[in-house]
Amino acid sequence: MGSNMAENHPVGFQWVMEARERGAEVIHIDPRFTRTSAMATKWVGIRAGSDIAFLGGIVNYILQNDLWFEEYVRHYTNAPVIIEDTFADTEELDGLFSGWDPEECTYDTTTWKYEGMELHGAAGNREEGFGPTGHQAGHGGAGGGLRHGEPPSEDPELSHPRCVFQILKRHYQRYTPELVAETCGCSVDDFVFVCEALVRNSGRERTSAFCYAVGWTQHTVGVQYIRTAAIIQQLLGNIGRPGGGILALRGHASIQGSTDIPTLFDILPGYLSMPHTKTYGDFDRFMEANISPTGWWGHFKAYWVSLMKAYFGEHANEDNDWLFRTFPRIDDDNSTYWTLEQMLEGTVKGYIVAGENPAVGNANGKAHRLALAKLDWLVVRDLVEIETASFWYDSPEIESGELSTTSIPTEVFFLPAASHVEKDGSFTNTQRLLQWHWQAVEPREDCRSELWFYFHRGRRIKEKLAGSKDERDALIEALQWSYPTHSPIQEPDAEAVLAEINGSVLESGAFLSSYKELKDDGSTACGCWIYCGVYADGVNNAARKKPRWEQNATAPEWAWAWPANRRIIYNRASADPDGRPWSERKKYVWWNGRRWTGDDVPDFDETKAPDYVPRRGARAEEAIAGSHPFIMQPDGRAWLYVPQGLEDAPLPAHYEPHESPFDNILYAQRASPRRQRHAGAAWDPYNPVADEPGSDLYPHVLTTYRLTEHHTAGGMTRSVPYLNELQPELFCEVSPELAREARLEHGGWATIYTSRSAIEARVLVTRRVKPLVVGGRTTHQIGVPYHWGTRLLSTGDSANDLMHAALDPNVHIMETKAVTCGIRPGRRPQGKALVDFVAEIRDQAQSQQAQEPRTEPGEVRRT
Amino acid sequence: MSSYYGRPVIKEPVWTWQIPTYFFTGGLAGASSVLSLGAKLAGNERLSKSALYVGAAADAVSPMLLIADLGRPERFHHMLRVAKATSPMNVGAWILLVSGGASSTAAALELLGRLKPVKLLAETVAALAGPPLATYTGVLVADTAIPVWHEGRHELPWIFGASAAASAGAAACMFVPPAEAGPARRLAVGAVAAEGALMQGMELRLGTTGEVYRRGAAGKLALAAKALAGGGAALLATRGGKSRRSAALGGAMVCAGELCLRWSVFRAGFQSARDPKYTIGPQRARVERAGRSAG
Amino acid sequence: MLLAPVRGRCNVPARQDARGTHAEPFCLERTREKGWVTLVDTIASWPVLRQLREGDPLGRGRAAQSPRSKALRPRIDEADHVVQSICPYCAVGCGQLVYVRDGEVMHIEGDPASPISRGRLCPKGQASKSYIQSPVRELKVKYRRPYGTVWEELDLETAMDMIADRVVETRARHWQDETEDGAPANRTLAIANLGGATLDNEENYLIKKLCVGLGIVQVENQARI
Amino acid sequence: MTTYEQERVGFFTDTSVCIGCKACEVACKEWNLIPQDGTTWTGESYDNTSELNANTWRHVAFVEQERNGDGLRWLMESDVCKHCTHAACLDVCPTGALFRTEFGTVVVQQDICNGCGYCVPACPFGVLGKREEPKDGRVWKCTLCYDRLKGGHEPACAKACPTNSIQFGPLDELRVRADARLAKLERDGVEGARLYGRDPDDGVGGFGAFFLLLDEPEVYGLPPDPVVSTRHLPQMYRSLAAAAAGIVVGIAAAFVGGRS
Repeated sequence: MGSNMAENHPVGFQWVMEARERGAEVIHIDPRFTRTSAMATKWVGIRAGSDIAFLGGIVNYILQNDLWFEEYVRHYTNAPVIIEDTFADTEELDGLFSGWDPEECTYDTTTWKYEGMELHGAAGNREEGFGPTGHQAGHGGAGGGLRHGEPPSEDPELSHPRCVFQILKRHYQRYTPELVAETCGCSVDDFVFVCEALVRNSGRERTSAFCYAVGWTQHTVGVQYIRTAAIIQQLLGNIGRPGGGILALRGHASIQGSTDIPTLFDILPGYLSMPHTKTYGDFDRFMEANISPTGWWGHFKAYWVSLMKAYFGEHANEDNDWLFRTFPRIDDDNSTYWTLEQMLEGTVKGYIVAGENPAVGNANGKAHRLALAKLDWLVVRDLVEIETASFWYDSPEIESGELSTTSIPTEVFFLPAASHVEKDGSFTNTQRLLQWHWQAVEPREDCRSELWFYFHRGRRIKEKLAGSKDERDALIEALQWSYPTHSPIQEPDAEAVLAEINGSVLESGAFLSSYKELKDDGSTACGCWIYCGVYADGVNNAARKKPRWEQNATAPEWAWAWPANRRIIYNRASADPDGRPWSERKKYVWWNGRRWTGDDVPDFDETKAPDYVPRRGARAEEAIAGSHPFIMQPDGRAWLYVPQGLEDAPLPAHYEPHESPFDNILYAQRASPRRQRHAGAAWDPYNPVADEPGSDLYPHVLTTYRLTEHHTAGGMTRSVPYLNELQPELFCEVSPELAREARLEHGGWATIYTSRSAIEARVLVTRRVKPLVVGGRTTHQIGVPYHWGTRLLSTGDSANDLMHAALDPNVHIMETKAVTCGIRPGRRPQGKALVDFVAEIRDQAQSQQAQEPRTEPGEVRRT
Repeated sequence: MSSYYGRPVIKEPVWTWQIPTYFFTGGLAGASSVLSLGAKLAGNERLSKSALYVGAAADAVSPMLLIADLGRPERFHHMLRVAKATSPMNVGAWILLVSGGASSTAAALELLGRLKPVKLLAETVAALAGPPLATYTGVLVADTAIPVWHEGRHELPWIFGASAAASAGAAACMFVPPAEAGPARRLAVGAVAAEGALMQGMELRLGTTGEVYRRGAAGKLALAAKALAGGGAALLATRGGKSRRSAALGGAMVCAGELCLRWSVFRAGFQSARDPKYTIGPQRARVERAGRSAG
Repeated sequence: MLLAPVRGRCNVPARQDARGTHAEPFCLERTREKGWVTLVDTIASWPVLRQLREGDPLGRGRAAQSPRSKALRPRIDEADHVVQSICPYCAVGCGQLVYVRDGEVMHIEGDPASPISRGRLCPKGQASKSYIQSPVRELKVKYRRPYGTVWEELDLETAMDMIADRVVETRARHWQDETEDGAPANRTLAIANLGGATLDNEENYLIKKLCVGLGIVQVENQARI
Repeated sequence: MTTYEQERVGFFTDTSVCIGCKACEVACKEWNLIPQDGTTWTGESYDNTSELNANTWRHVAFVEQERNGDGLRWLMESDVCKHCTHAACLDVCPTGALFRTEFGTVVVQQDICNGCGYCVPACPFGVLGKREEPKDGRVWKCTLCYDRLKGGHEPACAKACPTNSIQFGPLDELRVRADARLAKLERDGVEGARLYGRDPDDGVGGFGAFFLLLDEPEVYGLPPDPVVSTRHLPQMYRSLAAAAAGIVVGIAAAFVGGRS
C-alpha cells in the first residue's frame, strides 16, 4: 500500500516476485492499477487518501474476530497499559481527541499519557520533545518519560476499560467492512479478502510485511498512515521477525542516510534533537529533557557530547557545556515550506540548493519559483541546469508575465556537480545499509563533489572570519574543519569524514567499534552514534563487497547496516518471551541459555536473560525487562497507542485529505484538525471541499506518481536520451467513464486545474483507473506523473504546480497524493491567459464558498 | 481479429524506386538477350542486333540501380562475397554478373565488329542467363514474409517472366522497322495477354490477401498497367505491323505498362505488410485448420 | 583503492565501429602486407572458397564469418580497471560495476556480487553511463548577475570566493542572537540549505556540520517531499 | 539436426514475471551503443517504443485487458529477435553479413552488411530494420550480445532483467525450464499460458529466443504461425525454372508463329 514497488523499486521487487513464485500472496492496494498491481496476486482499488479507513478496518477485523497474536500482543506491546482518565477518544468527541485547543490548533498531549506516569521534565516547560503539544524531534525520539521501565498501571487481562487494548477496540469498532467499502470505494469482499489473507499469513509460523512509500507519507496524516500499519503488525506479531515489518521504500539513493546524518532542520546526526529556541539556553535542562531515564535513549548525553567533540574538538568541554550556549536553536518549524514562506516574505536572502530541484519537485512549484525571485543570491549545484537554476529566464512565470527577468534581483551561481562515479562516498539504502561507492574517474572541468564544495566553502569562510571577536563567530571558529585532501583538485578524503562519523577515543585515537563505547565525559568523539562501528579498527566496513555467494542469505559481510551491522531491528521479537523461536520456520534470533544468538546481530543486550527483571531505579536499557524487545522505547514495548511524541493523534483516525470531495463518514471532524495550513496565504489557496459551495468546480480526486522510466523531479533522468524515449511526455490517466463525461479524447490533450495552477497533459484513457463509488456518490480519480518541467531533453508541465502545501504536522510533508481538481479537454491557456484562467475559476469557487463558509468542529475559522 | 494496436507484424521493405525499376530493366535485359539470340537463329539480324543493344543497355543500367539502392553502395561487391543458393538476391547477383558481362561483351564486340566467335559465345551465355534473370526477381520478392508476395510465389516468376518478355518484345518494336519486328510484336502481344491472365488468376487465388492489388497505390498502378499494356498490345496487334509510329507508341505503352506492373507488385507488398490482418489472418486460419494452438 | 584491473585479451579496439561510423570497406579479407603470398592468402580467404573448404556449402555459418567477427571481444575486456559502485537513483542500492578506460567511464552494468540486486539494474540504473555522460551535462560554472539577462562565465575559484562572501555578509547582516521573546537563537534565518538525499553520507555530514557552525538552521532535503 | 561449434544458447522470455520496467531496452542500448529511437508518445499504454527495429532490439509490449468477471490484466512482454533455427533473414542475406555464429545465434556482421535490405521483409516477425542515420544504411538487430558471449558474459538484457523474465542459457536447458514453468502455471490455473517458439517443429524450426505468453501471440503483435519463407524456396526455384523455360518457349513461339 502507498507504494508502486514494481515501478519505482524494480530491482527490489525481484524479491517480491520470487516470493510470489514460491506461493506468497502479494496484495496491492492502490488508487491505480499499476505495474505492481499487474504483478500482484490481488489488487484492491481504493480512493486516494482513504488508507487509514482501510487499515483501521483491518485492525477492527482482527480485534472483533479475536485473530490477534495473543502472546506477542500481551508481552511485546503496550496493550495492557492503562491510560489516564483525562483521555477522550474520537468516538466521544466526534473526530477530536482530548486536549484540543481550537485557538492554537494544537493538542495538549498530557491528556493522552499512561495512567500514573509523571511527565518527564518539568511540566509546562515546553521542553523539546516533552512539551504538551507532543512535538517530537528525534525519530523514535526521547519520548516516553517513564521513570522506570514498567508503566505504573497495567492490566494483564487486557480487560480494563481504560487499557490500551480496550481503547483500541472501541476506537475502531465502527471501522466495519461495510464502512471501509463505503469510504474507500472498494467492495466488502475485497476488503475481507485482504483481512483474511493477512491473518492467515501471520502468527508463529508465518509473517507478513507491509511495503509503503510516499503514497503513505505525502498526506496531512502521513505519519498516522504508517502508525495504523504498525498497529496491525503489532497485533499480528509481524515486527522484529524475518519476513515481517513495515518497509519504507525510499526514493533517493541516500535519503535514509540524509535522515540518519540529517540535512534536516530539527535533528542532528543519529536523531539527536536540535535545541529549541524555547529551551532557554540551559544545557542541563536540555539534557534532562532529552535523556530518557529508561530505554536506550538513556544514553543521549554520551551521544550528544561525543557529537560535540566531533564537531568542535577541544573547544567543546564540560566547562563550557560543550558549547551549548552558542549552539543554534530552531523553532517549531523551520522546514522547507516554512522556508518557502520566509523567502516569499523576504526574510531568506540566500539559498543553497544541492542535488534537489524544488521548482519542479516541491508542492506548489509556482510559489517556489516566485520565491526564488525574491532572493538576493542562490547557489544551485547539479549535473545539469535544472529548473531551479533557470527560473529567472524560462519559468512559466516568465511566460505569464508574473516575473520579468530584468526585475529579478537574484544573483544566481550554477556550479556543476560531480556524479557518483566521480567521488568516493557512501549511500545508506532503504534498509539502513551503508554501501560505499568508489571513485572511478576524475570529475571533469568545474565539476566537483559536494564534499569538495562544502569543505572548501567552509574553509574559505573560516579564513575570512579568522580572528573575529564576534560572539556569533565563536562556533564557526571552533568548528573542526581539517580533512586530508587528494588529487590536483584537492578533493577531501571521504574516508576521513567517515572515520570522524564513526568516532574514536580522543586520547588514543583508536577507532570506536560500537556506540556502547561512547562516553558522556568528552573522552570520545563520534559524528553519528548510530553509524559507530562502520569504521571499526580503521576498516571501511561500508566498502565490504564480499560476494553474496560466499556468505549466507543475511549477507552480513556485504557493506554495513546501522546499528551494529544489524539487518533486522528489534529482532529479539523473533523469539517468544522465554527466548525460544516462535517457530522453527521463522527462527532468527534466540536465547541459547547463556546469550542471545542467531542469524543476525541480536538487537538486545547479548547476555540479558529473557527472565531479567529490572531493579527499581535501573536506568537506560537496564530498566528494560528481558521480555521486552523494543529497547529504544522507554518501556521496551511496541506502542499500539502513542502517549507522547506525536502532534496529531495517539491513535490513527480516518480523516479526509485536506482537499477532498467528501465529508468524513466517521466523524464530524472532516480532515485532521492538526494539519498544517497556510490559511489565507495568497500563495497557497485551497479548493472548496466536500459539500461546500464551489467544490463542484474541483470535483475529481487527483494523485501524483512516478514512472519506472523517470526519477522524481526529472533532474537525473530528463537528461538521459534513452530514458526520455521511453516516457517522452507528460500524460494523465483517466477512466473511460471520466473521458466520456469530460469529453476527453484518448491521445489528445487535457487541462487539469486547481486553485493553484493549471497544467496540460496528454490523455491516456485506461481501464486501469476506475471510477469509485464513495458514500453513494461516483467519484473519478486522475493520475499524473510529476517528472516534467520546462527544461532538458523532454519537457512538460509540472504536476506539482497543482499541489497545495498543507502539511503533516509531525514531519512537515505535504499532501500531494490526494487533492481535488477539475479537468477540461484541450490545451491550457498560455502566458498571462493561464493565470487569468486559474484565477477565474478560483474566484468563482471562493465567492460561492464565501456564501456558506464551513467550519469544522476542530477549527476556528480565520480569514 | 486482435492485433497489437493495429501495428504491423512484419516490416515493409526498405527498398526505394530503384528496385521496381530494376525489376523492369532486369526483365527487359534477360528477355531481350533471349530474343536477340532467337532472332539470330531465325536469321533476323536487325531484330537480333536491336534486342542485343536493348538487353545490354538494360543490363548496364540494372546494377547501377541496385547499387544506388544499397545502404552502403561502396560495398556492392559484397554481393559476390559468398555463393548462396538460399538467397535469391545472391543468386541473382551472380546471374546479373554473368548476364551483364556477357551481354555487354557481346554488344561491345557487335559495335566494334570484331571477334565473332567470342561474340557468339557471349550472346549464348547472355541468352542462357536471360530467362533466370527475367524471372528470379519474382522469386526474390516471393521469398519474403510479405503475404501478398509469398503467397503469390507460384505465379510471380511467371508473371515477371511474361512481363519481361512483353517488355523485350515491345522495346524491340520501338527500334525495329515493323517488317522485321513481327516476332517481337507477337511476343509482346502474347506476353501481355499471358501476364494479364496470370495476374487475374493470382488475384483470384489469393483471395483476401490479393485484395491489395485493388486498393491504394498498388490498385491504381495495376489499373494503369492493364490499360497501358493492354492498350499498347492492342495497338501493336492492330497497327504495329503497318505503322512505325504506332509500333513505337504501342511498344512504349507496353513498356510503360510493364513498369507499372512491377510497381504495382512492389507497392502491393508494402500495403500487404502494413496491415496486420494480412499477416495474422491467414496464419490464424492455418492454425485453426490444423487444430493446434499458436506457438 | 581500485580493484585489480581486468585486462583485455585481444586487440580489437574497444570503441571501434560501435556506431558504424568507420567500418572497413572491404569484402575480401585484406591484410597490411603486400605481395603475391598475401594475394594468394587473400583469395584463399574468399568466403566462396571457404564455403567449400570449411564444410559450409550454403555459406550461412563459419564460412561467412568475417575476421572482425572472429576477433570480436566484449569491450569491457579492454577496460583499464573496473570499480564497484552503487546506483545513484533510488534507495534500493543496487551494485554497479563501472568500467574505466583512459580515464573515462566506458560502461556501467550491474554487480552480480551484490546480495541486494544480484547484478540486475532497472532502466535508470542501467542508463547511469548516459546520465553521467549526458549531452546536456554542465561542466562549467554559470553566473547570472542581479537583474542580468544572460548566463556569464565565471572562474570556479572566483565563484567559490563570491559565495563565501555572500554567506559571510548575509549572515553578519541578518544574525539573530535572540528571538523576539528574548530566547537564545544563535542563528541566521536569512540563509537556507536544501538537498541531501541524492548525496553521500559524508557530504551530508559536512553540510550539517558547517550549517551548525554558521548558525544556519534551515537545512532540509527531499525527505520532506 | 544442425550442430554448432558450441552449445546453442538463447533466451527464454517468461512474460508471466515481466514487470514492464524496460531495463532490457536500456541495457541493450547502453551495451550496443544504439542511437536514440525518437521520442513519440503513443498513448498505447506505457509502450512508447512500439516495435523492434534497427535502433530497438528489445521492445516491451504493454497490453491492457479487462476480462469479464476476471478483473484487469496488464500483459507485458519483452520482445526480441527470435534467432530462428531456420532464419529467413540469414537465408536470404546475399553477402553473408548475416550468419550463424558458433553459439547458434543469428548475427549481422556490420563490416559486411551493405544495406541491401532483403532481410527486412524476409523476417516473419519484423525484427530487422535498416538504420537510416547518415553514413550508416546498414541493417541492425539483436546480436544476442555476440561480443559479450565471446567474453563469457551473458547478454546485457538478460543480465539487467530485475525479475529474471529474460533468462539466458543453453537452449536445451531453457526448454526444460520453460516446460516446467508452463506446467506450474497450468497447475496454478493461469489462463492462456503457452510457450511460443519452443517447438522445434514449427514453421521456423523453433526459436533460439522463445517465450512464455499469457495470450494469443497476435495480442502481443507476434505472428501466430510464422513460417520461414525459404521453406518454399525449392518450390519457388521450380517455378522460376519453369517460367524461364516459358520465356524461351514463348520467344521461340513468337518466331515460329510468324512463319506459319
